[in-house]
Amino acid sequence: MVERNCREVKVREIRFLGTWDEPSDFVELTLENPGWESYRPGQFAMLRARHWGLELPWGRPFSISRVDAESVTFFIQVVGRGTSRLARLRTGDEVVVWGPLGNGFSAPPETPTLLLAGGMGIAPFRGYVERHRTPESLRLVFAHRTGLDFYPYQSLAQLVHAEAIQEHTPEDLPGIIARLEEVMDEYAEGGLVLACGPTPFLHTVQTYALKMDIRAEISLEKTMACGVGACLGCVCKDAEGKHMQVCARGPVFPATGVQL
Amino acid sequence: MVERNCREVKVREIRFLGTWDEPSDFVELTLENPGWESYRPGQFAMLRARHWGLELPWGRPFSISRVDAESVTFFIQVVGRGTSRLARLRTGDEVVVWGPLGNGFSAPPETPTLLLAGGMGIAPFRGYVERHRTPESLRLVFAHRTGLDFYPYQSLAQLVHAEAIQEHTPEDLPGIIARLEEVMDEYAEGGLVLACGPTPFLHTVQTYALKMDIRAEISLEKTMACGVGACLGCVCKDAEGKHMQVCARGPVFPATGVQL
Amino acid sequence: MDLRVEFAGLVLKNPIITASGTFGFGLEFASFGDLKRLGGIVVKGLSLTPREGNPMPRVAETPCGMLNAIGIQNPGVEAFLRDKLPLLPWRETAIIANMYACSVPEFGDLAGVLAGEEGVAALEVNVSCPNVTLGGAAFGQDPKQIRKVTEAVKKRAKGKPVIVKLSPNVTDIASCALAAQEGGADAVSLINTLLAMAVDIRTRKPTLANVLGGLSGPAIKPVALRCVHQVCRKVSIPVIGIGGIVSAEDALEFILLGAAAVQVGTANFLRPDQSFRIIDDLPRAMLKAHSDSLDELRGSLKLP
Amino acid sequence: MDLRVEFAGLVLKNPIITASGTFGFGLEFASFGDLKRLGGIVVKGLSLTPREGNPMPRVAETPCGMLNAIGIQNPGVEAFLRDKLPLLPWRETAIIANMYACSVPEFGDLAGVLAGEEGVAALEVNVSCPNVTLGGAAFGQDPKQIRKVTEAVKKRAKGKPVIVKLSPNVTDIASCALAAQEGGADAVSLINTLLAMAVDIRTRKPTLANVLGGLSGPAIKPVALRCVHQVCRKVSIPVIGIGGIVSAEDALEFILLGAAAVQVGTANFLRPDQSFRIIDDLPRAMLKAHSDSLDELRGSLKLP
Ligand SMILES: Cc1cc2nc3c(=O)[nH]c(=O)nc-3n(C[C@H](O)[C@H](O)[C@H](O)COP(=O)(O)OP(=O)(O)OC[C@H]3O[C@@H](n4cnc5c(N)ncnc54)[C@H](O)[C@@H]3O)c2cc1C
Ligand SMILES: Cc1cc2nc3c(=O)[nH]c(=O)nc-3n(C[C@H](O)[C@H](O)[C@H](O)COP(=O)(O)OP(=O)(O)OC[C@H]3O[C@@H](n4cnc5c(N)ncnc54)[C@H](O)[C@@H]3O)c2cc1C
Ligand SMILES: Cc1cc2nc3c(=O)[nH]c(=O)nc-3n(C[C@H](O)[C@H](O)[C@H](O)COP(=O)(O)O)c2cc1C
Ligand SMILES: Cc1cc2nc3c(=O)[nH]c(=O)nc-3n(C[C@H](O)[C@H](O)[C@H](O)COP(=O)(O)O)c2cc1C
Ligand code: FES
Ligand code: FES
Repeated sequence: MVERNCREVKVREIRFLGTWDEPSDFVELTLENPGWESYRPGQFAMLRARHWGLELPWGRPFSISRVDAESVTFFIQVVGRGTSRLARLRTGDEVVVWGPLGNGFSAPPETPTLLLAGGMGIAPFRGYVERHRTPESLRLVFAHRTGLDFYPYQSLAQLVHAEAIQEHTPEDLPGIIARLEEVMDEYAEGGLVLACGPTPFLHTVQTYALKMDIRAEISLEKTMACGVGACLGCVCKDAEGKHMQVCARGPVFPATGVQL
Repeated sequence: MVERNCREVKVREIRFLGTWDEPSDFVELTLENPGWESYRPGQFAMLRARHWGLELPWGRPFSISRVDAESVTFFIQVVGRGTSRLARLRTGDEVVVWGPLGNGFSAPPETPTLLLAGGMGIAPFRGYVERHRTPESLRLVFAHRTGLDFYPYQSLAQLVHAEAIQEHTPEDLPGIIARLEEVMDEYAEGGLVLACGPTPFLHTVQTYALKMDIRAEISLEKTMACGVGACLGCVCKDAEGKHMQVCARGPVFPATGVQL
Repeated sequence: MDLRVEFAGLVLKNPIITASGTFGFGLEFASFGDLKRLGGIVVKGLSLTPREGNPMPRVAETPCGMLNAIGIQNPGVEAFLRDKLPLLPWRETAIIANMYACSVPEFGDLAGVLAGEEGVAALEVNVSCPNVTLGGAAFGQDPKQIRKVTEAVKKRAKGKPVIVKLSPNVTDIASCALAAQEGGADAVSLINTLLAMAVDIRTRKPTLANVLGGLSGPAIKPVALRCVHQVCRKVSIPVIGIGGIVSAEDALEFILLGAAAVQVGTANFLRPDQSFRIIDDLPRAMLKAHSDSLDELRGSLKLP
Repeated sequence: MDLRVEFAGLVLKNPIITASGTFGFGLEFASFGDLKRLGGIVVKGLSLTPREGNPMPRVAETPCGMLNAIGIQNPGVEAFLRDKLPLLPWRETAIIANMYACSVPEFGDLAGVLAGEEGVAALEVNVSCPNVTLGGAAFGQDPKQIRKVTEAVKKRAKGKPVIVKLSPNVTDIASCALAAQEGGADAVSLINTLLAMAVDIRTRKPTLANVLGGLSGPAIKPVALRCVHQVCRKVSIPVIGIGGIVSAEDALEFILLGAAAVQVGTANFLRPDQSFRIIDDLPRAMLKAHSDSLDELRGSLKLP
């Protein structure tokens, strides 16, 4: 794994996703590469705008969506104070980034691998698919609420077999869960399921994986202060009920090794 | 006097002054007129960018430089946290403005009136000259440190008899003071001297005005929290040594009525 | 939505009261909002005789907060009653007199002067000003003194509600609140400012001429919430929450803890119409908490 | 510029020490800066036996600050000595063990375990953690208890410097410092966090599972400066300043008040290289204060 670092880098591009005229709440943020030679998809980075000042003492964690020689890309949904400040960035503004952090997803070649994404949980899978040695063994199922245009879905659908299911109303949920389980069944033998998304989504995946004994990894989200394992603010419980830092020991955990 | 108000208005234009390539520390900020029908030059307004958040709980006071039907203009020198945030504004950004505040300068028509400006203290005189009923009775002497281009000087020099003196080194000071006093002498009889600038500059003007019994008004600067006379954080002493709020009872005081 | 609140004999249009020292005598803000819309106005601290206050500088901005050491500059209670009170909409909005004194008898006398005034809805006793004596432990840091002052004020208050304003600069604020209750207070308000200081490395001097000052603003809201929580669990009289409130959401946080009403201080400097904006915003914020009733919200915090 | 500081038997490269609980065991930050460059590292609070700490959520962001109620999760002192200390550059940088215990004998035992370790430069006694017991007055809120704990630790410390870390949640912090001095402390460090709380109006629950937590960060710097000022005027032992330091200028403010050194806590979350940046920046900040000597700067505050 590369040496992680903390750097001030410039915004190369910031783009609001979607087709509406109104600025949406979904942003694609491309930064200068802070000197990362490689990373493992599923890893994340902490971001803060250089001009945030002190009101928000913490950076914010985001999945690294892709990395190339010049740049690194994040997809950010505006939900609060930090994300709305990030959404006001403009090309040339400076951002403090530290990463790559955490462990990332397994990527065994040749293994039938199902990528389950909920909402912005799709972000890390872009780089995952791009970097996978046998992308033909991958398949994506994407559950989402707002329009597909707000997510980096189409670009992924060009690379792997992909299917999107929209949740229009809460009544759609049972159907979505049924569909997820149906597809997961296909990976019960010798396959791998990777999931990233909101906690209820992960819960569905974990419960079914444990029940059917399917090998699965889930990527957790917690509020993070340091991102590097120091503050002990982001812990979850392992199978024995012991606290472990999501930022340092995760964010990706085997479904069998973590309590949601 | 017009009813003062507090409004969110948009930035119409923001322009860094000067001729260099580097962005300077001097900004001309033009905002939508927040519904001010008239104002008295020498009055000020409190500004804060809508997106400042809570780190800086106070607005910042700036002299109103000019007002027309559509817009109001301020000249801002970047000296600290608030001014550097204001300098990062861009067209269309929102600014919270309350004003016009304070009392303003006397503007008796036909009276020979000397305007003494030190540095950014020139800002209020732009509107003063424009609105004066007999601008031919006005004359400006401008003491400054950085280049003339950083101040709204040339536009003023086109309207009134104007003279600029630059302080290159501290050794220039005695000469500048001598020149100020020399010009002030011409206003001893029936004239009026108005001064705006840093405190040592005001002190020079006040001392000489009192000594020579010249009618003079000086505009004070204090750190301000509320700008409306409520917090009692900006007080100075009147001739009897009683505390009075600079924001509400000033910022312009007769030279005889205030202790610097 | 009905925002009215009643407690300690007061009936307020809404629970938003402006805090002492941050809203002048109210009139300074009349052009930024209709004073009649406020739940109440606590005026600048009043003393028996006029006070010039502390030397300058008296205020300093700090991260998400500010320091002040005004030293209760005020024209004296008589001038207030003569020059300010008649101009205030006291029939529509509760005008609360904030009382500052340096001895128990002086507090009693001040109460005596104010108690006879129809336009004064209640008395708020400031036992906590940390500004005035350098490093000085104030009345407000000793429950026994708090009780004595409360008794003295209550005796002369002619039935007007007496609110005792508590200092957070103590090991145990709940005991202070209890002392006020035992002294006969009709309500307590908290918190006053945190004793604090700032330093200018360029001049090597304290930023405030008074050296020490009081910290207020959003920075202290978490401390204020803790204090209000501790006090609400200890006393049976109404509690007014103060400290770092800048939004309707902030106000509701205190009400969830059990506060009858709140005071808005430093937020009045964010922009002069902020207290009015908080009132406008209150119904929307209540819906966030899934309620349309302040009574239902009050004290409904779910503890583990 | 010479940034070395010596006090209480410690010799530090510079006065910048990372604060307990905010820098893990140091190793977490090794890829962001050279740990050998730090004046010192105070490790996460250690207890005799491993602790799982408090339930989640444990942290909350507040305006210019944060709350934490970690509950001293730690692998226990033995695991620290076995697994972490050998990996730290303890010959070059002072590694200070932060000790957490719930009784006087336990503190003594903990000191006994740590005192024999060459790699431990000093012991910091945390008598002030307000997180662990809901609403609980801790050791650190009673001078008598502080003295007892200090004596117990000092007795077992085998000559290692003992630093007592003080809580600001008291009426009179200077008396607490004096009690530590009388108990034999070689230095005091202050402040620990302010007892505080946050509330989520949507869920109507306290944001922290523990209800109460400790407030830290820039928001509390003015309170920390006041406490350090009060303590420096009262005790003769060295004082380590803590609270809201995010820049070299902030560090100098504490040194002007008389602090021998400072600790940087929450700022390590602003960005993980912040403590290293503060060290880099110190010479420039000293020039702002017109000095090139920390000794000259220390305690040179001009009081009116
Ligand atoms: C490892 C990791 C990877 C992540 N990757 C991404 C990503 O690629 N893209 C992305 O958009 N987000 C991602 N997130 C979530 C993102 O970090 C949060 O949405 C963000 O920190 C919120 O910051 P804020 O300041 O805007 O919200 P705050 O102002 O701090 O909170 C505002 C509101 O949002 C809620 N909130 C806080 N965190 C979340 C959350 N995680 N989801 C929904 N609501 C939340 C809060 O409870 C609060 O009500 C990731 C999180 C983790 C831990
Ligand atoms: C009535 C009035 C009218 C004013 N008109 C103008 C104007 O037209 N144009 C303009 O540029 N400024 C004007 N000022 C000054 C302006 O308000 C301050 O420069 C500004 O508030 C500084 O804010 P800041 O956040 O950038 O500085 P802060 O971060 O608050 O302070 C940074 C540093 O600047 C210093 N500082 C603070 N105030 C001043 C000051 N007044 N002058 C120099 N240094 C200061 C502080 O001591 C500190 O060291 C006026 C002030 C008053 C009271
Ligand atoms: C400039 C200023 C002046 C104050 N004057 C008084 C006062 O005269 N009497 C008083 O009881 N409290 C006074 N206070 C304290 C406030 O009323 C309030 O208790 C405190 O500021 C905390 O609330 P906040 O964080 O909303 O400002 C003053 C506060 C400030 C900022
Ligand atoms: C997440 C976190 C954990 C902490 N853990 C400890 C601890 O274990 N022992 C201790 O003495 N102080 C602990 N503290 C307090 C800090 O060491 C420091 O005293 C306090 O945060 C104030 O400094 P700051 O404002 O620079 O953060 C902790 C603080 C934080 C934010
Ligand atoms: S965010 Fe600090 S330990 Fe995970
Ligand atoms: S700035 Fe508040 S009284 Fe002048």
